[in-house]
Amino acid sequence: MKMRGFILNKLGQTVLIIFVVLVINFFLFRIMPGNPVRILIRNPKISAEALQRVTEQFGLDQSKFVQFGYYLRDLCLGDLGHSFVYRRPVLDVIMEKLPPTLLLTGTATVLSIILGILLGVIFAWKRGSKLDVAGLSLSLVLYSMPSFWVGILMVMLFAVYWKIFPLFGMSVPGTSFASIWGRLADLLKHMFLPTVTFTLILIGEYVLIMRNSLLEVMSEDYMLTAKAKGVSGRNLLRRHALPNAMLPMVTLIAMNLGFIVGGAIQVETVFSWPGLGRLMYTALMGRDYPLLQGIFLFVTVCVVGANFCADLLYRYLDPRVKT
Amino acid sequence: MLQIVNRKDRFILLKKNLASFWGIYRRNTMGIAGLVILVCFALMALIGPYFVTYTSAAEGIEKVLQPPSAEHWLGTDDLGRDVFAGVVIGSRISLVVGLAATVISMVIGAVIGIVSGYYGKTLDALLMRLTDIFLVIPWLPLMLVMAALLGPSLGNIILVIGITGWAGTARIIRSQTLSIKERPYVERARAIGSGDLHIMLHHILPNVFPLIFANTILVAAVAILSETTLSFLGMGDPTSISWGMMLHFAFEMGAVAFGAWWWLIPPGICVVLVVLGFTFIGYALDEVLNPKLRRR
Amino acid sequence: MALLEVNDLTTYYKLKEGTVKACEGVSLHVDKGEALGLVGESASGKTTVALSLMKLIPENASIIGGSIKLDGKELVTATEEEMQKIRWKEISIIFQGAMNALNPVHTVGDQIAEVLKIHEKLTDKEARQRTRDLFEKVEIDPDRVREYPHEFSGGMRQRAMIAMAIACNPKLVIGDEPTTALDVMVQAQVLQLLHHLRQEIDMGLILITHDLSVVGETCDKVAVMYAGRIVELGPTETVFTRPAHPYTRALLAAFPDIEGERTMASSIPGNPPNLLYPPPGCRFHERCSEVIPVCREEQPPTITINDQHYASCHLLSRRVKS
Amino acid sequence: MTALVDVDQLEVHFTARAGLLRSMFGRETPVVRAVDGVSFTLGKGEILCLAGESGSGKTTTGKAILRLVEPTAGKVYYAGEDVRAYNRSKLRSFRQEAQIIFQDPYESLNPRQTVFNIVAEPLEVNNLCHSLAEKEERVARALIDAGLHNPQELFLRYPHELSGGQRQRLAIAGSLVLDPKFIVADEPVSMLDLSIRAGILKLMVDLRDQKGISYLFITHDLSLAWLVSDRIAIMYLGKIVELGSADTVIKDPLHPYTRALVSVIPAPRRKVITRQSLLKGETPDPVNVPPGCRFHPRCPVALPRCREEVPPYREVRPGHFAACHLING
Repeated sequence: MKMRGFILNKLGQTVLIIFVVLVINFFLFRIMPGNPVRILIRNPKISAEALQRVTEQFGLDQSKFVQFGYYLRDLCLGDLGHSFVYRRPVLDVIMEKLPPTLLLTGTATVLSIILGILLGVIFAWKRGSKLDVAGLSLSLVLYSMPSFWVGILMVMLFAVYWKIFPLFGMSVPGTSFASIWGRLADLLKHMFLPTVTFTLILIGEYVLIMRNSLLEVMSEDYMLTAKAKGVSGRNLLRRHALPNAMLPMVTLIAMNLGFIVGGAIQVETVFSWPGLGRLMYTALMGRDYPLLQGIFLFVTVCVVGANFCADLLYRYLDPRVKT
Repeated sequence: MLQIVNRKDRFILLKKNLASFWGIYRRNTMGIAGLVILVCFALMALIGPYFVTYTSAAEGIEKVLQPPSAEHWLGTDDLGRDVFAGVVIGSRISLVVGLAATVISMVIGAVIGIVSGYYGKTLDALLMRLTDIFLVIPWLPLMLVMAALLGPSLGNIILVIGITGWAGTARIIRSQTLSIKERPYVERARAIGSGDLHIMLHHILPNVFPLIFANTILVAAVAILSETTLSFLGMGDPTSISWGMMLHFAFEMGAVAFGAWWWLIPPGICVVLVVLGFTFIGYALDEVLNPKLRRR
Repeated sequence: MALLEVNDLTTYYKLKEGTVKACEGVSLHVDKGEALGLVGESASGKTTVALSLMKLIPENASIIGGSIKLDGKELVTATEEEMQKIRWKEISIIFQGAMNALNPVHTVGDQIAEVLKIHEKLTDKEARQRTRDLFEKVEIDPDRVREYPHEFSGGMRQRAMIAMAIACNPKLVIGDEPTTALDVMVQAQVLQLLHHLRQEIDMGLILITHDLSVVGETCDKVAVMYAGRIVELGPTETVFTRPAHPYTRALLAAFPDIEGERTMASSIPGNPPNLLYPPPGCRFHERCSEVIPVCREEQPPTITINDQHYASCHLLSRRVKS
Repeated sequence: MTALVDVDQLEVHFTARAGLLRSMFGRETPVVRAVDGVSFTLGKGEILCLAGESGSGKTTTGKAILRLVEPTAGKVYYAGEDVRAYNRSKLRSFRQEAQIIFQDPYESLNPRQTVFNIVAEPLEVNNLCHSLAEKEERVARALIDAGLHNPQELFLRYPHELSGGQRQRLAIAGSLVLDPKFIVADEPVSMLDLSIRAGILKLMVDLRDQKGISYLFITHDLSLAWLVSDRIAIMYLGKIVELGSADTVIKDPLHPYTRALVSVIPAPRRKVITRQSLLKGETPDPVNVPPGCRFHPRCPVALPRCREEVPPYREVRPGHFAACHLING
């Protein structure tokens, strides 16, 4: 298949997935056991006026398909509904909380991928050594820890016991800074623990997969050919092993995007990081359904989109699927 | 495997298979370690709850949030309950939820994988798109949304974890089925007149079974982690104590700021150990069942 | 003077179950420009010999004893750095199953050029030109240097492997089942190509195969391997017309010959032994139709039948004595 | 000799995999013409060999006759009945009489079944045995017929505990248990070491002599074809180019392709340098079948008309068929 056909095909699949997500998102919130008004009323904070607005907004007296039509129309207009708790449009709330999340997850993702690949390569290269065994065990332990618990341990150790880093948040509330540098230093200080936690959560699996994939590649016949050709040490790794070993990594990184979102919810909750994850937790606690629905949709579409990009990247990296 | 000559021979065969499996497995240190851990926790979940009491202290404030002592090995929580007792009782819920969810995932995953791989064509395309969707959607938000909508109960938690966790398995089983389907012995089976159901039950299933088994172990690890996370985030059943639920209460009651490490660490360590146990066994099985890895 | 002289080469594999005696007491020599066929059935240790010669044996294997002299230089004791210089420059190998032997993410041309850049220190441009020349030499359209291995047919991949093997004009090329899995016609083409190239650049060749006919077509000498040992070695003509070892005789009899009688070829009863537990005495004795008691206990000596023709069999030593 | 199997203008075309969108937009999908008009008959108790290189369609022909692959066009008659018109139950009884043996004895046996299960499965699937004792007896007899002595000892073994030769015998036993009249043997010995090949071939010929089983023997090795078969059909790119008695096809080939194939028959005592008619290139992809005579691009003696006209497949001498413009009838 030619490249254009492939992109079209993948794009079609992506659009299909997004549509199904829309349907799930719509119906999940509407055909749950009990009638939708009940579900919405279960929110203790809801006022009569809000209830009125909700009923109107969802058009609950009309048929499901009409409701779905309204829903789609509103989505196209960028209207994700109105948050009960914040009393503002959902999209506005999401956009406000997006930058801190991007900052945290972005940094942690990049760090964990780079470090994961590096460590995985080192462990595979020195397989069987003490370093490999120690690294492997540590990766397995990290992989087995609940993400939020890693965060709790970090807070207890570095913020409560040693008091090196602040306990929570993104900045000390109520303080003003003389310069932008002071502000930045404060941000970095607050960011340090959550970022380290997040990186630790993600890194275990990357190390394991990279190591295994490299070991698998190193047992292939073409590696023997390369060795026989006199390709040595670093070149053997860089030119022959890595390009092949990276392929499963790309797949994993794409598959892991959903996991990263899950990690963000946990890390942000533990550290009270004012991002989307924390927002989702508050929405859950406050049973703020429009907000919950909005965040879920937003996050899912982002992940699906990122997967689409990863598919394209994979195709670029593996010549076998090009023709 | 209906055709075995008689019961005695079936027993001989079972013994032979188990013996050859065990012969390889027992040389795997990781696998043995995992097995030991899991057996310990299984015993704890089975008989432990009959030996401990997990109730609020009657005497009042001085029994609350006590660090470990001879009386309370792991200290007490904000209601003066014994944390050790909580850990023991929590093991039962955590393991039951994890395992039940795993069974749901594996049944869905295996059936979809085999049917999709075996029949191919349109059915395969449809099922695989469905699988793609479940693979791509971030599972924690989905679980949270579903749990929030369904309401907090043990059954709902099991259901939610079960129906969000099958996609990876379905993918793996499908690709294995695709490869087995092309093997000449499946063609031979067709050539002697076997029907689809016979082929799936007698030729595909026995050959994907090791993979299903190894995958079950890994999915179980994920399911237990999911239960912990969901409970921690407040989506669990507050009346049934699991490790995640304990951590939820501890976190909500400010155990972190108070420095009540004895309340936060033990449940977490239990989760890590159980998940590690499953992961170890999963890795060991992979090595035992996949001869290509064994060479290393 | 011999180009390659192998004496008493012994390579064992260590497995959890025990030691696999894959290659034991193997001695052979190849002169400059000579072709030696190494014939044996599956698991007879022939690939182990090939990998030992290149010192590319897997980590769980080791050369226990013997010597490998290439142009008078001892390889068994050579360091890895020395081997890296010798490999491909002086001795190269064509692996079986070229699909897996070529790296799927690099173009075929790049993989050949890489050899030239490492050993001949050519620049990119020079290497690219030489690669095109090599493609022409092995009869592939030079414009296909930019294609990936999966775009090549089986026969072309094998040709590309040959081009890679002769890139540095080595003194000795080892072909490990280079034509297995190819169609007969393509197999014949590849063998003919190898034959011509050998004459053109005067290289020694060790052709490893399970197929006697391949050897008959291309080799001056043939060594027959059974269960890790060489049982017979001699000029191809002589071995095929007057085989001395019962195993060689049985193998030749198993081959249908369209120029002979149309009678069913004969088979050898039993199966080759498991090299974890090789039988005592002569390793062939369990399947031999002419077995005598001593075969079960003593390892047969290597008998010189005449100049250049050797075989290891108790029956022969009897005949020599009487 | 009456015909047991009669194949008439058999065609099997595969469409290359097409994506959902691709088929929606109605783009043309490439067609692989694996078998493209093959006709022959197989007599009772005859061994007919289909020989050719990979991609010639010989295996697909064998499978299409048993309807393991659905033919696209053409007819297959078995004992005078149209196989393609069989309904489910007729197909079932046909498959009891017509069996297939595969190339790779490592892959054609389910690794999780015991020897007993493998041989008993055909009986089980077709509900042929009602008592255990009878089943055991029939399994044992099939194993003995296939040259595996003391069968009871093998019952509870797995295929991986047997040697290559034993496995192929086991596969044969799995066919014999149904008392077949016709066996498609798809390269039955090509994965086996030379030293055990002859034993399997001898077994197959003996079974023909004793039980009158007819074989369609598929191989790429002409010397084997010559050894075991009564007649040989040479296939190239989905068509039979020559068919005749084993001796005439090998000793006096008519078609240039057959001649080239015969000249490269492996023989230990032949030298490669003596070969005159080594063909250039490889068999093209069956997606792009050349027009005219499909062999013309590689043919050393091709005429201009070979590029345009498809040569007729005709009886050149009694019982000897060929399709080539250069042969004068």
